[in-house]
Amino acid sequence: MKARIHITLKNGVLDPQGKAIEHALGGLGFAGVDSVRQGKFIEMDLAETDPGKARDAADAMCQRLLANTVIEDYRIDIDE
Amino acid sequence: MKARIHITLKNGVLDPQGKAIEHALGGLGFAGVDSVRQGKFIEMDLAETDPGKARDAADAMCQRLLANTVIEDYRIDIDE
Amino acid sequence: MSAAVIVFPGSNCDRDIQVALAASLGSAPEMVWHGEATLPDVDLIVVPGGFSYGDYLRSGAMAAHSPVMREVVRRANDGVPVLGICNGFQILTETGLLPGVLMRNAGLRFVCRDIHLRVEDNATIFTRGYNKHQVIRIPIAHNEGNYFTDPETLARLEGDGRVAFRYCDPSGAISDAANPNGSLANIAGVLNAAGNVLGMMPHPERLAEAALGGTDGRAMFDGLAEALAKAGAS
Amino acid sequence: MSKITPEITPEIVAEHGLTPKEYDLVLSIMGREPNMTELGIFSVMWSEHCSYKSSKRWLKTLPTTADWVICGPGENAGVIDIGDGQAAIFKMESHNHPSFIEPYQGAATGVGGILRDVFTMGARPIANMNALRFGHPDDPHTRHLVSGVVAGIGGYGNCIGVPTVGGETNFDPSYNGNILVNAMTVGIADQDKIFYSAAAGIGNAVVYVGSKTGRDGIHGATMASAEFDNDSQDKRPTVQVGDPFTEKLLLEACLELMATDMIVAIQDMGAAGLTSSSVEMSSKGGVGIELDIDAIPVREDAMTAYEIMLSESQERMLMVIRPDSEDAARAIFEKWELDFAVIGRVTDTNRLVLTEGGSVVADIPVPPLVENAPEYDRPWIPTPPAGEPSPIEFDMTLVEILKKLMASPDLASRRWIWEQYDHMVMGDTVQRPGGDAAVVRVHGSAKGLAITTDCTPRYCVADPVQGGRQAVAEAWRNLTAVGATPLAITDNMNFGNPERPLIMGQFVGCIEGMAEACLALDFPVVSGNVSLYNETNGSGILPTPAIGGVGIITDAAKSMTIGFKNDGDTIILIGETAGHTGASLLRREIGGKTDGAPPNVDLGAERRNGDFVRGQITQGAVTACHDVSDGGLLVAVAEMALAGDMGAELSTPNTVEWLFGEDQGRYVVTVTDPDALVAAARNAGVNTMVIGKSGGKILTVNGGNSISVMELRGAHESWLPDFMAGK
Ligand SMILES: Nc1ncnc2c1ncn2[C@@H]1O[C@H](COP(=O)(O)OP(=O)(O)O)[C@@H](O)[C@H]1O
Ligand SMILES: [Mg+2]
Repeated sequence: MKARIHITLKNGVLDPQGKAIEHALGGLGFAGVDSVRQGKFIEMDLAETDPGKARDAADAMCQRLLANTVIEDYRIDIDE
Repeated sequence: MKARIHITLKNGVLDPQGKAIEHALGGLGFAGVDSVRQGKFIEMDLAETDPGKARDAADAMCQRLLANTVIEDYRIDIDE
Repeated sequence: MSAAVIVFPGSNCDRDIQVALAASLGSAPEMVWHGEATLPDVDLIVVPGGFSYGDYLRSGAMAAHSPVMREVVRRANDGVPVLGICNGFQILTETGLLPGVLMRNAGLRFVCRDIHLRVEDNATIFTRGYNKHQVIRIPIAHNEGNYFTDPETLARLEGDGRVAFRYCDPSGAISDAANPNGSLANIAGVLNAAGNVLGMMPHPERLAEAALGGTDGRAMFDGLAEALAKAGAS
Repeated sequence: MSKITPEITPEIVAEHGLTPKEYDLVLSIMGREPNMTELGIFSVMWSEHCSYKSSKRWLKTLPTTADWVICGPGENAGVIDIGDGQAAIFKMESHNHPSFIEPYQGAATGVGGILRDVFTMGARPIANMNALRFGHPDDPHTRHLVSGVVAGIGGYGNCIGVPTVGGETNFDPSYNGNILVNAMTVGIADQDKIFYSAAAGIGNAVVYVGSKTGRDGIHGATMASAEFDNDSQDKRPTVQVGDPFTEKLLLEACLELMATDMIVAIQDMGAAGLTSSSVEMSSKGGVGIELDIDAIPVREDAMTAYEIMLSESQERMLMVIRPDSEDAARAIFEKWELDFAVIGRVTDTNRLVLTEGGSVVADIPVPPLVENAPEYDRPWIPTPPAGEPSPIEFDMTLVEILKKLMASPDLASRRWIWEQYDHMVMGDTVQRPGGDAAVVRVHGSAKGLAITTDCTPRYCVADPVQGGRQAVAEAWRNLTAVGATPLAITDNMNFGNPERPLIMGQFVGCIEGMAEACLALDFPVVSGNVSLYNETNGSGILPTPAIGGVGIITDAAKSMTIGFKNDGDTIILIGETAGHTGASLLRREIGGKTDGAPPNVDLGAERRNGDFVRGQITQGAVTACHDVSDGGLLVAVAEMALAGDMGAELSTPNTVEWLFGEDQGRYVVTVTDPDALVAAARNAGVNTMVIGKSGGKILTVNGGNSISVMELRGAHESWLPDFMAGK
């Protein structure tokens, strides 16, 4: 099955890339753009066939490697 | 309204980061992990209130700035 | 007196720090491959700069899980001095030995240039070669050196005097203009609570020889050598 | 592309960039109709990029030998003797078209490619350089291209940990649709540990190492040989993505293996990947190679032999290893976590044979594939001589002119660029970017290599012969100015469509001028690269023969720098000044025109003046030195003032021509004992003129005109960052 993981900066953590994008969009003439935040999106195939176990595995991966929980939140979607 | 944009590498384009993550997960003892791909996830608030127009604006942003369409695909979700 | 330099796939300042340490310690440190599960019995461990695992995913994240890092953490907790430079600092934060994270530079570009640092505390084994509030010139070379931590941690770091270096202007003034990467409170280096682990973004090993344009980095290694010699003798 | 399509139509032949005549040659070599895979192999091997079919004839006229040349053009990179049993190995290569399409990845993979050319020969890379040409700053694409290219070069070089120590950057509208990204790498090896690409030993294993093969950049080599049109931005050919981390592993693994005696031959997979590497190894060795397509590590499903042979996936190498060394070699690559696969054998057939599923899917005789490659003597016409330069009009003071020039795109500080490059990693950078040449110490010794890249395209277009001469002479001068002895060059010949006689004439002229200068200055060409068809919609780039020069200095710590050092040092101009303003920056930036012939390069004077200056530096008689080039004398002095953060008081003939003319073969030095230097110069037949003294914080020209170093710095430093910030 497929795991789709979104890793985003926690609220309150400054996002220099998001800021830069917002600024650049303004420069390109896009008006009314606000609160741009950039995160990561990781997809993977898991051999696991049980959705619950797949989620647990993905969660462990996020905790141990994929996210830095000091500054990042993550969300996992399991797709059968 | 909110725009959520996923930017992913086109099929067939080398993803060194995905490859390295896959390798590292293997090293951490996570078995059965395959085809890891890393992309970007961008969220923003748009002042626009018409969903169609919001999507068009986001699409233009992707074309002009956010995505590198030579190697990346993107997907836009508009959230009211 | 002996030292070990940890080498990860993608480390690239390992030889530089080896040369600089050898000049001050009198003998070349041992290079230890990241896959080793054990460490030689050394007086100092250095986690060098570079791009371990290409800095892919997040700088330092993958290296922090290398087998040898478990041992580095154990030794650090036993009081062995550990110095992390640049990518080494990033790795030490990822292992949890040091608080905070190094985020993307506020300018979103890699920056390689000499900057000035104010030595905030010279009562550590790493900084005893300097005077308190001495201004030193040392290069930086990084893309992710933007130090960040939550307000409570910052307050604790400040309260306990664990900020080792701050970016400053040539006169020692701490200002936004002198901050090359957006670091919180201009922090360039922090210590652990026990004071035996230092992480810093600037590269003292790059200006430790007159032929390379400066020697302000040398004092750190000379000071370390002295401290370790004393510790060994006692 | 499907599996082997039996039918080769004229359209398919044309799509592969082969003319009907060239295809007839294929038929006669094969003695039958080729299949798709074979056609693909001919197509890339006979592309301009791989076969040098338009340029070969002229490249042969370049001087390539000297006592210190160990290996000239023909291998992956040139090799020169730098004493103590060591060699410097270097080359420059273009990644122009890919960088225009995808600036970050194009430039990054350009760096990766040139690094491999150097370490495949056994050298540890110690320095990178980059010669960049962008379109007009006002062109809407320019900012994006500068930003991506610079980030890409830094992204790759910084990660792999080789310092990027210098380069050059020009802006000109002729590059609007065709930017130039030329990357150079210099490495060091022991002379008895240099590796070549000639396969040998019938039965020896052919080994593939590095990254897996994907469908990247298929047809990259033919793309690099075709003109752009407006569609190309939409065609979006498969772009290669660089993986510097893997390259770092590949570098370390290769060097570790090279320390043993297991390698017979090694060749990186660059343009045209597995095809050109296997053909080259077999052709050089006079042997055949048989490859098993099924054994090649691939990253994608269902790749055909055609795709695998033409893929330009990065970070791969092909080797022939000694019998019985397979296990030990494999262990090294496994330690570095890289693919290692025995994919074939060396044979005695002189044929490249590919098998898949047990049957032969391609079988080509290598000698005719290589030796009978088309070679053209393209018609050419010389560039008509430029007339007398017209008068330039302006209403500005000398200092206003200086300030404007210092802030002009071609002269403004490149700090914004080089600060994105790690120029110090490896701990041996003695002179960082910003001087005349970078100086990098040979690790563990006192000696250093001086490295520079140079070319003045506006001279080359006005007079290709003079421009070719000047590019070589300026490289030689820059090395001299840091006190180094120039040894050899690599070149990157960037031109428009060679099928146009005027363009071909530019190429021929530049080569002629380069050859003269190389000969006169004992500065042979040891490697290089040609990039043609740099045209969009029929308008070509300025002829740009970028020169990468390497020199040696016995004590790197004593290399000379450009900054003023002491209050009261005497400033002396060395060389003759006539006030030549044809094709000068003054003319372009202040006069708004580009007419006139470029300055003459008197190679005798060049040599005499340079040898004199180097001698004085070596004797310790000089406190600062800078050559005079773009912008002329006053610009040179201003650059010395900025570098030293010290002003000067000048007293010279007070004409614009004198102060901003670009006469060649000149240097500005500062000394504490002017009489000694002037006397020594007289003995050497070298012209000198005392023009002032350094000191203070203000630059004053002939009494009246003055500007503070701070104000100059503001003008000089702000242009590029402001431009990049969209200001
Ligand atoms: N302009 C040139 N001047 C001198 N030698 C050249 C020039 N262009 C190419 N060469 C030489 O021709 C050989 C083939 O070059 P190239 O195909 O670019 O090498 P690679 O296959 O390593 O990419 C090299 O040895 C190179 O040094
Ligand atoms: Mg090559």
